Amino acid sequence: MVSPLYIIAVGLGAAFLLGLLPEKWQRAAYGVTLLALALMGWIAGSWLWAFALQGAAPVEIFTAGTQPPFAINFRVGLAEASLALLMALTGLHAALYMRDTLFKQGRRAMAVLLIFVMATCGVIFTRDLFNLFVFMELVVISTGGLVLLSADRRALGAGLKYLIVSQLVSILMLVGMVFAYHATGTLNIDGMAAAQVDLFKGGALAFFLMLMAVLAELKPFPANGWGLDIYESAHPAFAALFSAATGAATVYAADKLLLIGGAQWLPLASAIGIVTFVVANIFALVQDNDRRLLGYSSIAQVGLILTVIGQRDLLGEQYYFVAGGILLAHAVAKAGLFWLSGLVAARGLGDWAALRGHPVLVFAFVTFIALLVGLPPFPGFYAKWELAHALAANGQLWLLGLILFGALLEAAYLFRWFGYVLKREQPQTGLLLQAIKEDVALSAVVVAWLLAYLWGELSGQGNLLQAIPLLFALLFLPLDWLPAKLKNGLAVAGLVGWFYLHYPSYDALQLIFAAVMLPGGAIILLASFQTQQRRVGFYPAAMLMFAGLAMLIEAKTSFAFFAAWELLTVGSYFLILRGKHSEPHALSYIVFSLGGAFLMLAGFALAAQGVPDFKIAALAQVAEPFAPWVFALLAIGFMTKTAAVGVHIWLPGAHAEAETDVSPLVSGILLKAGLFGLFVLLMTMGKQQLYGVELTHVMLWIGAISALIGNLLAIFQEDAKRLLAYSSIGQMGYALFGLAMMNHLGWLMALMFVINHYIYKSMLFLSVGGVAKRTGTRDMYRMGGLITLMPLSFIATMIGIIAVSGVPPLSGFGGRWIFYNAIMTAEYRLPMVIIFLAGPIAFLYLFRLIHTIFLGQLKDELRTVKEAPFWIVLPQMIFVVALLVFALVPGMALRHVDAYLAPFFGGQSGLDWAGLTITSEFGYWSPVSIMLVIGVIFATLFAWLLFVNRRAQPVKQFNIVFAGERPFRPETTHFAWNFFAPYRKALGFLTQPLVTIFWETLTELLHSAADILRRMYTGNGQTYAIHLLAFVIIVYLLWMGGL
Amino acid sequence: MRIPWALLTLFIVINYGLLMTALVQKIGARVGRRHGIPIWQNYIDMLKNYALRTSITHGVMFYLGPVFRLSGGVGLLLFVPSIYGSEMFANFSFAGDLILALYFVFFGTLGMALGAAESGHPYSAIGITRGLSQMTAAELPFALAVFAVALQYQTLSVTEIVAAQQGGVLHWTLFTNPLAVAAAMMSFLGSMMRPPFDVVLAPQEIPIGPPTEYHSSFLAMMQTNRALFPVAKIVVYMNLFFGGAGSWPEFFLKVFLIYMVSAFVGVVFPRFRVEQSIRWFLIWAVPLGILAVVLV
Amino acid sequence: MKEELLKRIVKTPDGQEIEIDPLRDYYCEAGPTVQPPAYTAIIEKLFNWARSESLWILGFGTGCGAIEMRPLMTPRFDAYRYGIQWRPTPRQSNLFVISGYLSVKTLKRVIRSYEQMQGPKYVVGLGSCTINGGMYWDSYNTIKRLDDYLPVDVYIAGCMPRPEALLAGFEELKKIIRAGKAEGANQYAANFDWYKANQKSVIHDWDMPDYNW
Amino acid sequence: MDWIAMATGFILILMGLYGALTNRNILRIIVSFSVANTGVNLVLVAVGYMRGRTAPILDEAVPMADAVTRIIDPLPQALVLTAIVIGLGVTALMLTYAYKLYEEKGTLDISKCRDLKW
Amino acid sequence: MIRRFAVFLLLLGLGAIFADLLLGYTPSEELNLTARYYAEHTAQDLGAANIVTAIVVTYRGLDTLGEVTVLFLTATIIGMVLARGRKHRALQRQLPAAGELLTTGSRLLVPLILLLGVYVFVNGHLTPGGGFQGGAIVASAALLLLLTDPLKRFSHRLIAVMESVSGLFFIGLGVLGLVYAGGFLDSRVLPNGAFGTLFSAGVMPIIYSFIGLKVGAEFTSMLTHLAETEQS
Repeated sequence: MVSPLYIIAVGLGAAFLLGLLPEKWQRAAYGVTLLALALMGWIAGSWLWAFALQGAAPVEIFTAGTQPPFAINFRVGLAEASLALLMALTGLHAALYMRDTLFKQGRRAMAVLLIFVMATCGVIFTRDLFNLFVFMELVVISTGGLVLLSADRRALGAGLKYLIVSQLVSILMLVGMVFAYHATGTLNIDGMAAAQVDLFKGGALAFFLMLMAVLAELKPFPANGWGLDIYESAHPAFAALFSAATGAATVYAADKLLLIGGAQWLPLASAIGIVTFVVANIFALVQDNDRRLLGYSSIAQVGLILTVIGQRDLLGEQYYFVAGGILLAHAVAKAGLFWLSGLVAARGLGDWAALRGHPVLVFAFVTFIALLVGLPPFPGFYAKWELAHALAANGQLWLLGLILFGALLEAAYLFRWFGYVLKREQPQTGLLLQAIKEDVALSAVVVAWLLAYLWGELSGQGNLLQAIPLLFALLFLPLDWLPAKLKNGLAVAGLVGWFYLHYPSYDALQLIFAAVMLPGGAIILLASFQTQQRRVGFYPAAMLMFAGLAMLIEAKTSFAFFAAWELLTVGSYFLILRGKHSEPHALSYIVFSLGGAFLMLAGFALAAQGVPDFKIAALAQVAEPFAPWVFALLAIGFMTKTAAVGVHIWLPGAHAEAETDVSPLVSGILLKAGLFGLFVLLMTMGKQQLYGVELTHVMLWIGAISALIGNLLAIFQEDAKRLLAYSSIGQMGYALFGLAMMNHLGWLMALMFVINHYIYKSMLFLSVGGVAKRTGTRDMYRMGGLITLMPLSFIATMIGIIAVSGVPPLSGFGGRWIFYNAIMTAEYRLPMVIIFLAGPIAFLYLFRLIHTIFLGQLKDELRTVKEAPFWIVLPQMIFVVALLVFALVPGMALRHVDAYLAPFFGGQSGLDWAGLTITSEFGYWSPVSIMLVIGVIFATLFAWLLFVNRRAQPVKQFNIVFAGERPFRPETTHFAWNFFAPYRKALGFLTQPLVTIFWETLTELLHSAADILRRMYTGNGQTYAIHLLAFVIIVYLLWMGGL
Repeated sequence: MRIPWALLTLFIVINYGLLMTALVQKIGARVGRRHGIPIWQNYIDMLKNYALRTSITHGVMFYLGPVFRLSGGVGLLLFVPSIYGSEMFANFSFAGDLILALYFVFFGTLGMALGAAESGHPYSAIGITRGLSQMTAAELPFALAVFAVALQYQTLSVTEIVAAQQGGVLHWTLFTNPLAVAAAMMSFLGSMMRPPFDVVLAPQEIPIGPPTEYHSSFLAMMQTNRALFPVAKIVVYMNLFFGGAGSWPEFFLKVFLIYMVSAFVGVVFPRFRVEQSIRWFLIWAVPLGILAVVLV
Repeated sequence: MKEELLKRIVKTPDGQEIEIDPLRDYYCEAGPTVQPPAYTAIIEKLFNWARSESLWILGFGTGCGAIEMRPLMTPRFDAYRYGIQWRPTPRQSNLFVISGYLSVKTLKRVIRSYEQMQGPKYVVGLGSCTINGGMYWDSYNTIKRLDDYLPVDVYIAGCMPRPEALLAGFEELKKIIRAGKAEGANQYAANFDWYKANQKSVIHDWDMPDYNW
Repeated sequence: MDWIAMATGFILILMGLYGALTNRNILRIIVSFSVANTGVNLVLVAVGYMRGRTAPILDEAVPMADAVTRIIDPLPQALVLTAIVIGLGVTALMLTYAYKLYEEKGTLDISKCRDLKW
Repeated sequence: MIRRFAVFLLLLGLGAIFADLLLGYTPSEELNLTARYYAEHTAQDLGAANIVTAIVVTYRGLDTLGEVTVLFLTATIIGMVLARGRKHRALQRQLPAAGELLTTGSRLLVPLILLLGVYVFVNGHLTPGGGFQGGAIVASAALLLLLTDPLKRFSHRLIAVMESVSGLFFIGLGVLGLVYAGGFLDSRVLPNGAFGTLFSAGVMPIIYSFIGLKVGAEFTSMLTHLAETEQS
């Protein structure tokens, strides 16, 4: 093993050597630079290899042949080695990336870069306080040099601001250090840590000053304006270095310093970290300059890591796993994003739409964002999981809440940005593609996935990258060049195959959900055979969602469950985002979904109380003070997915704007994931009381109001798919209501809704989607009279609406029947009034759907439309058959579930399935007889009428009586727009968008607060210095005053 | 063997319905000091409509409208036992219980709406929006009342509900649960398409609304339903709230009396606009229903 | 021809341009046909009786005579007892009472409404104006002889005829129907070209199909 | 008397910072920071000072054996050396920046250098 | 005004912190652990009479390396930055010639100054002074020359070679310590020699000499670069 001192020696030596080279030998100088960086990387790498794989113990490196504390010493361990490797690699990449700039600036710039990397390594290795200071100053000065490499002239100002601030920092540092030395008699970090007691006898202030100095380098709020300016104006490669390398090194310095301070200073670090994390993320919401946004994000991430450092004692052994996960994820992602920013010509966020033409770059962008947000399978995900668990287990709930809040904000602006990339108009400026830059950025992608694998291996929870569904989904990435039909076939086969292989191991409940989600998904995917192009990006996203669903059903532990949940959320987000105008809706979807997911994370963490491998089943054993909170958190999380009222506003847009075959996927299938979660939750935790309020009772109300509001809003929609989307809210409200009744039949009804809603909503979405595809609009009032042109779609819709409305003899009635039987034993009656009101309202929107699309007046421009494409009609016909079969023999699926549910409610079966009649305690129902009776009556009457009118004259659309006049034009004759005007007059007040107003106000508040507060960053370097000073004084007053 | 009996029930009820509606109309005329229509006028009108030589059709759903409508009426009648304690006139009540009846009411409404909409006539569509809007509010108190009654008797079987009301007038739900009955009767007014809730059929504004394009045998079939459906619906009310009927004479009497309630109200009150009637149901009828449910 | 009835080109959602001919695309082009009576005489007799006892009048007051129809609904005359009632839509009516003079403008609406009634259908001309123009015999915009434009079954003379006269007229009509002689619809179908030519000779802006189903 | 040096150092720091934070001219700011740096160095040295002792150079005056009792703490002196040099480096760098900024903008007013903000 | 007041208030706070430090400060009566070690062991172990030098060059040699690097870095950046725009500046200011006294004086003094500088850094391990001081003195000679003739050109190439070579030697000696002695920058690559003589204390004087050269070169480099800006 080569001593890490050689990293320093090589870096410096090469820098000095560069001075010897003649000015003309640019290539040689560049070669030396690269070689030196590679050598540094190799040394660090070899140490990492030794520590990680051979389990070597950390090594102390002495200088001057003298023991510390009398001479400076280095320490190299796993953390040091990996960070040093990170420094060297980012440095190397920066050198590669900046090749042109370096050639232009000459060997001096290369020397500065080398010294920068060397100095960051020094910061990491050294165990001597003053030496740390020296290396940090080296970092500062070389930063001052490297900032100037930017083509942006404004970098000059940014560098000066940085220098001003760093002057202040070094003053604090030196004063603090010398007094600390005075108190302890040593400059060695470990020595000082050992002499902690001495230090704090008289030297607490000294330590405080040092800590402030190091923390100031971490750009804490509000003393961070200078950092942003550097991020914004520096060369992207340097910004990457500044974010990844400087950030990581300084974080490690802070970590070392806190070692001296000991446990009592950790809360301060956490407090500063979390404030920075949240505030920087809020500020980032209003940024429209990409690099500045990345700057805010960097500051936020470093704040988060600082928070984690502050929780070092809590995390115990997991500390390096968590902090390292977040740190490396941040470093790689941020470096990658900055590198990408160098490829984008213009600086607005929307200008990144230029990436769209290059799927590989888009993939890189997605990877980085996922890495930053901490989505599975990236390290941040595992880290977030462990962190949340540690915090929850130790009662740090406020901190956990703030972390999750900040993370949500971060996800919001990052995903908003991603939406811009995919959806905004491609700018004129385009891309500045350069092979080497691209390669550098893509190498970060590789590293990201390697890290993902590594963290998966390190986590005790199982590696997500070894989960077959996920791998199957990822397989579609390299296969994306294949034609869509082939990929679709593969996807369908995969879904059916997985189900076929696994269904024997499912219990009845899992089986129902799995059947709806996997083969059910395959049926919907049949509609995708209709696309002709390659459909880049569709299959990875769709299969990611299905992978999440497949894993969700099989999840045994809370980790597996949560990971699957996030996977399906992300997959479906990408799917939804594919819609033409879905950008804002997809954003609101992902924000709400992640918000819900974070609540779930908090819930699981609270439930686990530190147990590493928490089984879902163990939710039942969660004890009293936590149980109701766990229940509430998880329930809200799941209800976000089912779009219960209050958190429903994402659904209409997301489902309506999605593509034709995506809407049924996300509506028919994805919503069921939320129901599955609720099932699992209620089966394990049962009834919970919070402050004396029965939580299931609250859910009952939420379900009822969702049903009412969903239905009510649906009747006022002009957009057919929005109508269906609102209807889903209502339907999910019913299901939620059934679940919350906490009785056998209620649950059975919810399950019935799972199946029914899947069938008819998928069918309706496909049918409406097919119509929208042919007519080129989703506004119902622009359609009309399509029945003869699209008869199959009409049949599907008609069967669908009869089923949805719950009119016998179709299967919707079964749901209503079970519902009535269920409420007979329910404890609460008032919410039922609302459900009763909601029921008939469904007729209104359903009638409107079929009337305004298929009946009424045919429009001129639609006279020649054809039936929807075969592949879109085929699944509809399958659903029609399925609906009829399910209507005739509902017992086929439900009796098993009934038996499965029995043990939860005292053992006996809820319904009697014997014979053709289904009997409950209160009533009975014989689907076959009903179907038969109605069928016979119907057929008889129909035949009779046909016979009587055998000579009837078929007439056309304007052959209607019109008070002696004739209609003007079809569009004035089709009564469709504002169809339920009287209803709006009577009950329109209930459709006040209170929830939307609430969330919009909240968003607006956050944005305006950010917009006003960020004006404190006036751009004046002096002001920034004052901020820093104020920061120190305020912390002094708050902290030392209280200490 | 149920089928012939069911057909017999159907036959009796259709004839009774035709005569009774004519009779009620005649009573109304007499109140206005008119002579009124002949008692058999409904038969003649139906026959005339079947006798028309020409007819037009707007498409297949145009046929299905009346079919749905009448199927709804016939189905509703046949899924509910007509005569309590009679094996012959229990119809097909084995197929389902009260809930079936409750939801089957909508079958005809929905189908009719579909058929009328096929004609492409804006007046039909306007009539339907009015009808459906009003229905959502009108059905709510009825649903609440039904729920209250089901809770009261702890069963959803119509037969058992009737059975529970036997043994004297005071055992009727009318007296044991007056709130539910009051709510249900208000709902009944709304569902009978009589004033003040008949803006759906405004004859001159939107020439009788949904069926504006219907004529000849289509209209005849709907006339049949117009005779049948109120009776079928009243049978449900009678069974739930008024002790059912043990014999045909009792059946005839009770149906007539219940029907007269809506006729009586109808001749006294002027018309409501749709939003007015919705508010009326929500303000007056629904609270009664809620009280009924809560107090059971 | 009104602008909305002219042919026009529209663009379909998939970008094709198609021609719309409103008269052909929106309206049924078939003409009326003569409808034979029922196969057997006895059934036809029964039907005719039912038709005569169920006269549904289209509620369309064309001229000042409309005022004389309202009293028929009142207790004093109570036409309902004769099976007579008013329907708001031509589809459901089988009796068209032309109540007084017809301006050319109204005639157009009358023809349309008449053609939208289902046969067998009857026309009663009310008042002198429908017979020969009455006091408007030289008017520039009323028609003189209703019979030239629609097959009239019964005329009720007078200016105005009183409600009693109307009742008498309806009774007369019933007799004609029962006798099987009220075949105005078939007559109209059989002489459709003649009627149409007459109608078009006075109605110059004929902006509707030849036969309004 | 020991504290006079240290107090002077602190006062220099505060003076320097006041100058640096209130003057708009970049050159004045740089000079102010130099003042503050001097103060820091003074504080550093003052901490190492011990009354009645001499410089840490072993010669005739301070024999090796007596060193422990005769010399002052040598470490702060070593640190000061480094600190001075680093301060010098930063000052030089800032001067360069000032020069470039002046070249760029034609002014040395720091409040004019605000094209990056928010 | 508000700004001044705010700054004043904040500095008042900082002053409070400083006052706290000052009041809490009790001068030590004895050398602390580290200092005691230096006092006791420097002479025997390293053979350096000037303990500060021993600390600077050996015990905390890494700091010094960093320090040298700071200078190198600063000089490099200044070179880099100022070289950037130089091409535009063709215009040369006409300066009055330096006075006779200054010219003659500088000719007389420069060799002496250089000699003094070399003396200071060569004897750094024995007497107060050392590489930094010596280097600064050397650079002052360059400053004097610049004052005399502001348009004077020093050979950038020479300076660059000097700073690089001395830097490389510094590192090389450090690495030698790693290979042949107790660790990086261990001065005992060469024998300690007789205490108090010029050739003693291992490689310490050599290192310090290189430092001196390097510092001199860096300062000169910075001075010339900054001086050249003057000509625009």
